[in-house]
Amino acid sequence: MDWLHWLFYVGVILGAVPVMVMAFIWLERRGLGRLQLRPGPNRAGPFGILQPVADAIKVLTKEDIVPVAGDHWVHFVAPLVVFAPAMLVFTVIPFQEDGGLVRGLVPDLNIGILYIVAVSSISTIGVFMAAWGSNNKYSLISAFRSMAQVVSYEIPLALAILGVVLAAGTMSLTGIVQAQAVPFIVMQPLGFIIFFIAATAELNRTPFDLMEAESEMVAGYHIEYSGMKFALFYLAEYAYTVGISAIAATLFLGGWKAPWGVGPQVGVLWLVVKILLVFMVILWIRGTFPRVRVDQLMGFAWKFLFPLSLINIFIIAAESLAWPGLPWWLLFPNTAIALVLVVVWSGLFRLGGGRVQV
Amino acid sequence: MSKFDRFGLGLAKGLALTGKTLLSRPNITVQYPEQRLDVSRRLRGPELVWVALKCTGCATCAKSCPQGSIELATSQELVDNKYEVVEFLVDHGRCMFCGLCVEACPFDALYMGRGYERAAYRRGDLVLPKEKLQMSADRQPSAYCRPEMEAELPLQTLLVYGQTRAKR
Amino acid sequence: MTQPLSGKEVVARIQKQVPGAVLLADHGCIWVRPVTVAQVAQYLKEAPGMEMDYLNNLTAADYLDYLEVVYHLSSLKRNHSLTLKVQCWGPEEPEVPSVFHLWQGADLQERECYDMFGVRFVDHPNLKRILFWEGFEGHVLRKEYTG
Amino acid sequence: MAIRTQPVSINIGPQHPSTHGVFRLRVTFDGEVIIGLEPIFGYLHRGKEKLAEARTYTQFIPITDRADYLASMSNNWGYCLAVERLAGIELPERAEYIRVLVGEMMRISNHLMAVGFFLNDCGAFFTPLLYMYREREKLLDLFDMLCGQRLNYNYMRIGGVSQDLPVEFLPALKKFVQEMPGYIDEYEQLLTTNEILLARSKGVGVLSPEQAVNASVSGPVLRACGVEWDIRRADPYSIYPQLEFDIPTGIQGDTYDRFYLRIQEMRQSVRILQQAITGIEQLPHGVYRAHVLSLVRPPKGEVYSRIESPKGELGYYIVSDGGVSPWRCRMRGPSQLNLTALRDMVLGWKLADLIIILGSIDIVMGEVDR
Repeated sequence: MDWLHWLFYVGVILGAVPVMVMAFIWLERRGLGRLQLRPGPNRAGPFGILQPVADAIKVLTKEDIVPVAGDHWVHFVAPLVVFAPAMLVFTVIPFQEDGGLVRGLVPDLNIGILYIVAVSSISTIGVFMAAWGSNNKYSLISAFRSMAQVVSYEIPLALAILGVVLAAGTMSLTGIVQAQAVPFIVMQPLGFIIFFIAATAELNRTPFDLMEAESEMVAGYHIEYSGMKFALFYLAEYAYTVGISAIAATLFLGGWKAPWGVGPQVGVLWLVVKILLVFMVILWIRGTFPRVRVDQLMGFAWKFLFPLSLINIFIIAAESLAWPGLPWWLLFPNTAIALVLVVVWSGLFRLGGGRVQV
Repeated sequence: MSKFDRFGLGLAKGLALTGKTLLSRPNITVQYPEQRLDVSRRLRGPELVWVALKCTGCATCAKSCPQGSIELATSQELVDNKYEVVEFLVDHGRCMFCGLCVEACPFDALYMGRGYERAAYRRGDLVLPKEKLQMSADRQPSAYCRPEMEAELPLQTLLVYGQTRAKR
Repeated sequence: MTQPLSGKEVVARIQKQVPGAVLLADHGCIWVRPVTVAQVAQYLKEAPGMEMDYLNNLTAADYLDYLEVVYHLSSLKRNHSLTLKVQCWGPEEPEVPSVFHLWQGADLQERECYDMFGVRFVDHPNLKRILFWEGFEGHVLRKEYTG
Repeated sequence: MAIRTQPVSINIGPQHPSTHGVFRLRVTFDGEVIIGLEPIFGYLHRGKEKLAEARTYTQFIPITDRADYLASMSNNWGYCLAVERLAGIELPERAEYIRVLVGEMMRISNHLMAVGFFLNDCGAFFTPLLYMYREREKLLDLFDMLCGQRLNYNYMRIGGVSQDLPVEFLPALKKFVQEMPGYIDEYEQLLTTNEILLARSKGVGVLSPEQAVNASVSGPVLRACGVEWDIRRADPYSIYPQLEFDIPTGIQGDTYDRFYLRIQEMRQSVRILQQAITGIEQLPHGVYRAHVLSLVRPPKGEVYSRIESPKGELGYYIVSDGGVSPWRCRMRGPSQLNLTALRDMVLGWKLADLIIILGSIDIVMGEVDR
């Protein structure tokens, strides 16, 4: 039965994730449209729901352009290297409680969260390959930015996850979900803020979308890509966004757990709802904020997120020593600490001065 | 040198506004081919409307044209005490629809049109002879520089009043 | 209201500083000898009571026999203005001293003037065509240029 | 062992989303730091000054529209004013009021575009821009009502304006003027206190007042440096002396000041509009155009006349030989001369700063290249 399970879930992930990604692309475009006083795509199908399909057909039939002076092999492989890890993230997401009908591919992998952190940083290599293979200066600058960004933001991201692991006492995602009698977003608000910001940066979403900053880098690393290769980048970007939303939902929002005990049988639906919620917040931020500059980006990671994530771990560790099992009333001091720290720390550090004498 | 000294208050204010917009959906977009707006009464649409009866062939319009896109020729002899306009060619591809010819016409024989879907596949198709310049059902004159016509035309759709559809 | 300076009064002051520079004066306008432009401009910019710190406009006009370079100067401090003119008779591409070192605003305008009229501004650090491409023949705003 | 590095030069433009048209910057980078910059233009050169020499004075008006195509009315105004000064034409009062009305509407419309695109350059993905487009759309509707087109108005004539205001114009404008301050508040709420925007633009691209004056910078860019210089006040034309308005100035001369100054100027323009509406309502209907022959022949002479266009000092230098067309017509485009100071502003800053500094200058290539 084991191989059947594997086959089934590989099929589900490979099928469901792109479909979900297309749905989310539609959602983002419609949502962003509404936020910007316009209807968004509304011509293809009812409410423009077939727009992603139309885009897919367009992209599939487009000519594939390869820069003559580029590195052809690297240029060819890069989209795959970016796309694969985005799919791999979904393998360890638990869809439902153990023993349920749909539970995910390997939801109880005992190093689940470590696996996610490891896998998700592979895509940066793909980004750099794409930039290198394109032989384009814009791409290269964008790839440099991307590398620096990922190296800086992995640390607060991992440290924020560490807080969750400390509280749950396990790295298995199923275990983490089960440990959330009260969702960790309430118990560790500081950890969630840090995780969310760092994840946004990892995803290259506004306000940290420096590597494909349209007004500066035009399209960044995929400036020389067209046709299906470009589509892979595009899909990977959204798949990764959905993936991170799923991780955030699992780690901090209680995953498949039904809030107030409503409909525990359909845990996977609750998971989707929570993913949607996180995704909408990311979208909302994208529709509102301007972009930070590259030195400010680094400064923000090292001067704001990094110290706060250390403090966060310290607090969680001390609390789990003092009150094993972390009783629910800790949410009051934790929220207070988070608020105070954010307010105080935001006045304490300075962001990049900017001008260099030349 | 900048600090985040307002601890995210400014960020929150912006989010509040966009969130409000997201929920209130004040859609002002017009779905163009299906929905249309009432155009301005003085619209300078991309076409000229010529009234053969009023035209005396004085060529004031041709002289006033900055682009030289009007070509006009009259008959050599008087017909009914009037020179007959033999040729009246307007190159709509060169014309920039500034309306100076309409303004200059001393006999109200030339109008700007109210149509706006006048694209053509070839440049040559935009050079219109006098037969095609005449007023017809889909070639209606606008009140540009003809204030006496203004009252007859429908009122323009104005976004200031929140209108986004043509009145039927 | 920006007051145009009386050319006659200005001339009297300039003659002391740069003798023989001014050829003609009118209301709000003086004509100077081409080679002395930079000196006169410097005087106008720095002399107390003048302080022409703002170069509004620098252009030229072709009068068939000669080219005339026109400088519209004004003072933001004192709110007065003066037009400085230079007539260039002579060779195909006449030479006029650049005022770039006095007003940075002359940078693009002198380049454009060179591009359109072929007036060579001596000492301009980057005198090349601006709106037309390198290697374009002729200077389009001259009257003899007919395309 | 030290890493061997070498500067890299990148062409930003002519096709780049943030160059506001076909404009090219040849930038030399050391890492992300700009160490050299050369603006290259001419891609949109259409030879307007030469065209003027082959057209009558009236025929040139529609061509001025196309110089600064985001502020066509101001271009019309600048040119007509120059010809009127040259020919000594007095305008009827109603025409002056109409001109002030449309001029200030144009200023609001232009600043909406400028601020919107500046924020877009900062990376605020189209949201502020589209919010501002909504108000601009209302203004364009009004312009459309007035002269039949939304972008190239060709509304002013030598000696007045081409047509009188339609009856439905003033009520609509009043409604707009009433609502506009609320919308400006909304823009301020959206982004003027946003920490990211402040971090991005405060202290970036500082231009000192001395430098700005020396580089012939004008308009909002000059005022943002703290120089209180507005031609509407300093060298008044039309009925501006009778109107009350403040000249907002910046403090530091940085990118943020330039951005915020435009928002403040919009408020002042609304104020002027209110006064002008009250003024024009008291005037009798009727003469909106002085009696001028259709073929204007100004006497032999020359004039340099300037107005405060939304982008700065828009000057027209016209030489007349007494004929029907100008002997020489020079447009002093503020966009072009404001670019003079670009190099000083961006050296030492990063690529992202270059984009927003360029955005804060508010250039229109139609006017830069003419």
